[in-house]
Amino acid sequence: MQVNGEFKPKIVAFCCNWCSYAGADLAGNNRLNYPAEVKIIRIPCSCRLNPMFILRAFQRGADGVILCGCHPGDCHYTTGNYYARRRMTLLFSMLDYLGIERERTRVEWVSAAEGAKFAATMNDFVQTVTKLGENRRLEDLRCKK
Amino acid sequence: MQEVKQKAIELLQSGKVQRVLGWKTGEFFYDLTPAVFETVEEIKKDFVFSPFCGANLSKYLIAESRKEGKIAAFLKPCDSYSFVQLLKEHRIVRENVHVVGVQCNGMCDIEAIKAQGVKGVTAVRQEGETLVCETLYGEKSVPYAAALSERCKTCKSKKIVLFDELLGENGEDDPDCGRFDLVSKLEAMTAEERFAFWQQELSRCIRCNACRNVCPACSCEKCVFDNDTLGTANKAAANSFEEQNFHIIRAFHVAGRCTDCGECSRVCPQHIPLHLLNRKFIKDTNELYGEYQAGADLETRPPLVDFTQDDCEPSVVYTRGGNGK
Amino acid sequence: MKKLPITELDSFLKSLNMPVYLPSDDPSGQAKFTRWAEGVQLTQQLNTVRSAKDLFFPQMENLVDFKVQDQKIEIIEHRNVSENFVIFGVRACDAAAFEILDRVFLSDPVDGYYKERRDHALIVTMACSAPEETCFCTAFGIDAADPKGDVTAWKTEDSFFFRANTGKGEKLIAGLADGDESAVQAQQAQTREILSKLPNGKLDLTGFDGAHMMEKFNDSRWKELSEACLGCGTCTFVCPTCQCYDVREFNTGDTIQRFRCWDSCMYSDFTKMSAGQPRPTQLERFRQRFMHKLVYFPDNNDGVYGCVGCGRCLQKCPIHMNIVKVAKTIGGEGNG
Amino acid sequence: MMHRIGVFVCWCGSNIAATVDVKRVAEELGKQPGVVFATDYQYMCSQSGQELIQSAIKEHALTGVVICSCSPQMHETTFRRTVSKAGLNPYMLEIANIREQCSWIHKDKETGTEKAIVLGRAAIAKVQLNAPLKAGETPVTKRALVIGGGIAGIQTALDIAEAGYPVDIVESQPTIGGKMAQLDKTFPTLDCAACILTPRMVDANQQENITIYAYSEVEAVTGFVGNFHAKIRRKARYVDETKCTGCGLCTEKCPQKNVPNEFNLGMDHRRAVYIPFAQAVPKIATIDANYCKMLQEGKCGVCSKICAAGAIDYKQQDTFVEQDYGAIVVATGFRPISMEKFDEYAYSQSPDVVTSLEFERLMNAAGPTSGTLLRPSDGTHPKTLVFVQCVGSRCSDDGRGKPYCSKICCMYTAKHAMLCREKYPDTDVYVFYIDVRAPGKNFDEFYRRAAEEYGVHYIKGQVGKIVPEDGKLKVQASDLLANEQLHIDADMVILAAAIEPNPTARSLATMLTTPMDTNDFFTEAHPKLRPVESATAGIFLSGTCQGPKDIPETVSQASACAAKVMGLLHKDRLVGNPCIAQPDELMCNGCSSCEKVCPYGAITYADKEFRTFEGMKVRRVAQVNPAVCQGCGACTVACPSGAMDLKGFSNRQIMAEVDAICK
Amino acid sequence: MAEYREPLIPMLGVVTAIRTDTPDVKTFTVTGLDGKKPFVHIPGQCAMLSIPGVGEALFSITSSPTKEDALEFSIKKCGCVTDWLHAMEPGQQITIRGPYGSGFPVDTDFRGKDLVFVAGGIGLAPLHSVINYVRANRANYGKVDIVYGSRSMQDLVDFDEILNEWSKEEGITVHLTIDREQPEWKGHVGFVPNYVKELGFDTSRTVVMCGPPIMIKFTLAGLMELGFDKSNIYTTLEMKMKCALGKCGRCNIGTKYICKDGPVFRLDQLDELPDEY
Repeated sequence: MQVNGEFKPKIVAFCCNWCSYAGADLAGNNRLNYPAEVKIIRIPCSCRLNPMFILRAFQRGADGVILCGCHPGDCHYTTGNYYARRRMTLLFSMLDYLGIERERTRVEWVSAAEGAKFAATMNDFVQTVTKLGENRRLEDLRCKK
Repeated sequence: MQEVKQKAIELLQSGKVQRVLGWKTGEFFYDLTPAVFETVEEIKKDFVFSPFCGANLSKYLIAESRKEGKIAAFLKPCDSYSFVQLLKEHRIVRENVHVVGVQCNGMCDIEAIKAQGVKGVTAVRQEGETLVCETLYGEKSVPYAAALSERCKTCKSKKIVLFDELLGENGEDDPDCGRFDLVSKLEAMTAEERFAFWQQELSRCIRCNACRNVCPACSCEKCVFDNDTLGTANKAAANSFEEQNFHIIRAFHVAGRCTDCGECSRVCPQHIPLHLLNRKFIKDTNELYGEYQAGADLETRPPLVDFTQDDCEPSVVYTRGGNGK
Repeated sequence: MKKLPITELDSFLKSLNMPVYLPSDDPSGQAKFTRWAEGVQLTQQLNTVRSAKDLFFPQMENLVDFKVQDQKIEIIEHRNVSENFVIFGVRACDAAAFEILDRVFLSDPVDGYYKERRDHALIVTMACSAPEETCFCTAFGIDAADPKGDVTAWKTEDSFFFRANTGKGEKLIAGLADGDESAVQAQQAQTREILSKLPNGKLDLTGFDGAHMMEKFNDSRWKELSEACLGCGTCTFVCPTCQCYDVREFNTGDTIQRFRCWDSCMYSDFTKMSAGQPRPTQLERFRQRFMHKLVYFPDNNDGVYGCVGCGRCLQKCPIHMNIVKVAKTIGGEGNG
Repeated sequence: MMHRIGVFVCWCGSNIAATVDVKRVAEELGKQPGVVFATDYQYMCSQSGQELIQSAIKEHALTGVVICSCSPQMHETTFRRTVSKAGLNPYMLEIANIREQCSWIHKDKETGTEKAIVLGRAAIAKVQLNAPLKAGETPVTKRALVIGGGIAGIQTALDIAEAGYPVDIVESQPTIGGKMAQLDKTFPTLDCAACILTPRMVDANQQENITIYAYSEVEAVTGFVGNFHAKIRRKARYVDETKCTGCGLCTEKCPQKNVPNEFNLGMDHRRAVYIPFAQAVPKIATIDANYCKMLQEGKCGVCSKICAAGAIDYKQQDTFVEQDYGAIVVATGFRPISMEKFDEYAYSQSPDVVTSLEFERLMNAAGPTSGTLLRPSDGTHPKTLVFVQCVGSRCSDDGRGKPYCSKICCMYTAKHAMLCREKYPDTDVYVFYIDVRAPGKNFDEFYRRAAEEYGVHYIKGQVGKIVPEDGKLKVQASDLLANEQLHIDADMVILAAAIEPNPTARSLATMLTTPMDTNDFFTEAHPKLRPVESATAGIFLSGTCQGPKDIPETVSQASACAAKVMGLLHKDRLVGNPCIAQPDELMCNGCSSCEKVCPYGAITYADKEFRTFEGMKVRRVAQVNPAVCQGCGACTVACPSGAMDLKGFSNRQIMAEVDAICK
Repeated sequence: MAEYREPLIPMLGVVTAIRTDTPDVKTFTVTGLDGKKPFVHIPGQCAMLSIPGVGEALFSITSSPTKEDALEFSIKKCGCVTDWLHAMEPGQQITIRGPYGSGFPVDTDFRGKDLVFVAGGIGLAPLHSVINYVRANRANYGKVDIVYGSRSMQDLVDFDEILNEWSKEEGITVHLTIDREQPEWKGHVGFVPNYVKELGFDTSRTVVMCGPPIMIKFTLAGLMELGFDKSNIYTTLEMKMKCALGKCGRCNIGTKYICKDGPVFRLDQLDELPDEY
């Protein structure tokens, strides 16, 4: 999205309820700033993230999608993030294979105690995606007005 | 080849099976159709096993094995992998199927023959390593190797992984078949080149669903792309996004389940090399999580429903494969 | 008859000053109708993978948009008006298919989207010189050596020959030099010779008519014919005469786009309702497709079959089941 | 179908209203499809705020509610109750987090407002697809498992047991008692640790509701709140517990004398068969298989010969106990960090540099020196003692220490210094500190007594280097207040080593699916409001496994933890989480992918007959046990056909949120 | 001829009133945005209604052509579009296009005939239009018998109108039945097919049927037993439709398209068509 001639990416952040969503809350508690372009969707666990949701986000105009979950080994459901890790690794690799910028997708493990890491991650991700510019390779023009 | 037909007759005659799943003659020599035979007469008249029996018969057994009586199925190495994978997913009733393994020397493809400049082919005969084609424009010869279908040029295995009886010798895996060469080649390109390549390929998709409907792994009761209530239905490839979306998600859904039988690419009317998507997943899982061949056995956990605590992180994608952004 | 050296095709097409679509090989080596521009070469292949119907009946087109706000609905019509364009190099079978499509879309109530494009199109057909074994246009009385269209073209070693069939066509080639017909006649003779040898060229369709509807419908052999059918839409989508469509909606987040897209009677959800399914198995769906082409359509359309013998389904069906096999199994005695 | 949605935008005083234009948010969201009422209010969570919501539900016949407020982690439960009281299903509520995710992080009001609107829109889109959900119920096993038998575990177990519920304590060491048993005196009262701890240990042993599994480890835990199942490994002691009388004869006669005594931190030796200390509970001998000649070489058998009870059993194997529990308490405690990386303090070079816990043993009557303070190197009486505070604590730089304050060091150092000066008035005692932190009851007085009455030299400053030289420890330090370099020739140096969680806690956390912080302390469900519960329902935290604590704090937390456990065990049935997986049988392929990724074994398969347009068909379909499913959603993605969906986080709901956010 | 309208592009209508008939049937009154009736139809014809974003579906027009101010649709809740319709409030705009289908031969074959209407459940909807048309042109038709049944008393559509208007009209006899006994029900109990047989109408009469397939099947069997000729029996059919223009290709039964040639068929016509509906 262009705002006053400046590119503002749309970022969807899927956060697991137990660690990363709480981590985002902690970032808020500590007033750690990160760009408003990041919008969080709460999911119970990183393993709830269906690749279809990621593609849907890109279709609907997202420029970057990030998944945050508990650190491997710390999943509230024991093993969810292990599955998420494999799924996302393969999906990202496939997107890359299709020539879609690999930097538009990311997975980051953020615990409930890592408010600062959450903010830093989001700052960095927004910066990365801003540099890439608008998502052109996985876009649906019908959704862009 | 007569041996196969003879076996079919024998099985039916002995009462061991009530039906036989095989291939039926067509108008020409190459347009064979999978068919269920119920009588010896039908077999004698129409049953055929030839280098044009490319169609993978395993998927038919989902429905056929649920019918009354036992069915004999002639499975080539490729088909046998699909068969085992379907068994693993509880889609086939094993007791109702008598599997006859048939060896395969690589299946031919009429389009490969035509790509050699041979037109109007009406009949063919094999003379050693050569196929002699009768055409509307006279006789033409094509080397057998050139007539091979694309997937058979990089055959991963001539092993029939499961059978009740075997015709001929069983074969072996070929780890050096080079089936990932094209994937590697693509990986080595820049992202721009890859994007251009796939745009070019996928833009031809007409969403006829042939790839999906032929795929033994795509045997869902209802496909997500047909599912209006789920909100994921997607009928026509309206634009490049929907082309990408369909093929990415389809490949993802069969990841770890795809046996690499190559039917998707065989049936694509637009010649989109769809197997290169599936092979990418296979190559990735092999490299990242250890060698895994879907359909090779009934026990091993497929990579996507498995994990180890020290799996690589998704960020591995940022650093591996491809040389540029 | 007009004549144009092959080397001058580009300058001729350029001189037409309107969009021209012609079969050209894409990077994968398959022919498809492509908008001509400098460098776009006419294919050497017999025909395109997808038929020419796309140009009048695209796989997907937006019909109308809606904006919904509370209880109010706004209808946004945004249909583009077509400009005149030329379809160059249409084979006889595909040209014949246009007439079949016309019977559907131009009959009352007229489909404006189709008509708009049809009215603005100028069709230059191209006679065949090297039919494939899958061709059986002759079974439908189509002469591949002398196709219809506004202009008929023949391509020889070094030249194109053009003959105008309509006033529109006349204008199109008015600027070209006259040529000698003998080369064309020679080619036609040669082509007809091959056509007469087509393996399915004499497909006997007697008995495929309204009068035999119930007999054909209830034939027990539909089961074996349809048994292996995958229920995909390949035959439908490559067919030049298939025209079933679906009307669906897409929510862009801003507007609701109502679009039309190709559909296939082979699909399991084609007639599925929440309350019932009149064609529950692939047998009924498979039968519908062929009954429609061979019985229902001719019965409603002065005996014109819904098939032009282009042979695409023979080439493309993943399991090699096709209208020829159906006609031979269910149909006339003359099929041997 | 459209819901009638009410939107309630909370100001949270100025917390939200300062950087988000709440009026505009309410106004904009009021225009969204389906929204029939939108308003803003100062505190939605207040009594009157909740009443506002309830009356709007009734007045506008709302079927869905969106509250734009603080994080759902904060008040989702509150508001669910609110709407429920107004007759709405509690799951017809969605919260847009416009405080933590918006007003608190965006300083620009326009930015904050725009984002708040988008977040509200996503919540509206989601609630539009919400369906009323009803939670299932499961019974509660009225038995608790306490992992760790230190003072925290003992106290928790005693409190629960006294309330009438059976409790099992699992302790990895041969005796309960934990770190407190190794302490000499306790601050700020200077009473003897053993004198106050051992009666509690005996109580635990005698309480009929308590079963102590000492020398045991938790092997595996499955299940969920109210319905855990644990497998406990009882390590072989090679001594029959039922026969051993604890007479201790074997521990005197065993010929293997050179086993480092871990109770005295390796500063003296014990036998291969041993009882850790006199007051051990259970008082049963244990054979250390690593040192026992009989077990190692098959030669000896002395203990067996002299044991009158015939309790020695060299063939004993590990055994397993399996038990169901309703609640699990983690009380795994702490240990001092290793001093190996702190070369500058010469811990590895000189035996006269000791940690505070070692010092504790050196002062203790049951310790290696029987309570006389002697230099470990030469057994002489030390004259000059230097205490170094914060060794490894508050250490953020180099990864060898811990970033946090270990909390107890200031006080025990004051205790040590004081005891030292009291017992040996001839000593010079120096304490080097960064700050003295003494905020507890009577703590500051205690520290001041040490400095003022006992003449302990408190020096604000850091010890830079300690060099052993000529039987002395050359201490180089800086006095920050006097701004000068000090050189002290010390006889002993005592390091206040930072404490860290028990290293076995990490694997336990994985087993229990309980989150830990980066330091491996267990994370409490809420830092302020739920300090003794872990984020995993039914798992409670007692003592230092949650963070550094002194004894009084540990005991009070242990009792609080017991109260929470009792509250849980008191219930007969638990209302579950209704946001669980649900398969659409009509779409299910029965392929077993979902079952493979379910961490709880909640998915089974059944052959069912279905009426289809093609006639009756038998298919294998997945079934979810609602009592066992915890709602992670792993199965929903493993399912290729999308037959498996998650209630409350359905595919359509999440996609609707995606659509709304990207719009 | 009227101005050309793209047949697939609907016009806007507004739902001016919604009446709840039974727990799952509501009747919607639809006008154009100008407040007038959107178009003129003949009884038995249908219209495509849609809510953009939800879907489009074909409904038979319940009101009689003689109703001048608006069209009415009685719609049973049974899917996406109908769920939405049932949830909406008056004032809602919808899109409408039509009329589609051939309708009943009210001004030809039915003229001068003694008529029997047989309906079950929501099947009364298309017949409602005919019945009121017949009532409005009473002189053109002979005796009228209406046999109408439903699961329960509460599921009888248009109950008020049946009781207060139809029953009271001369020359019209209404026979109501419900499937199972109900304490407050004084009328006939039993299934429609049996009731029709019991009533034993004269075989010279013209029968118009609409209802669930099972009712049609057994009523037809009963009528055959009574000696009726199939050329005197009419019914309407339902199939999935997308265009309603005879082009999209799904609603054909053999050579006939329900949307163009139907939905009204005479049973002897259906006999000549494949059994695929």
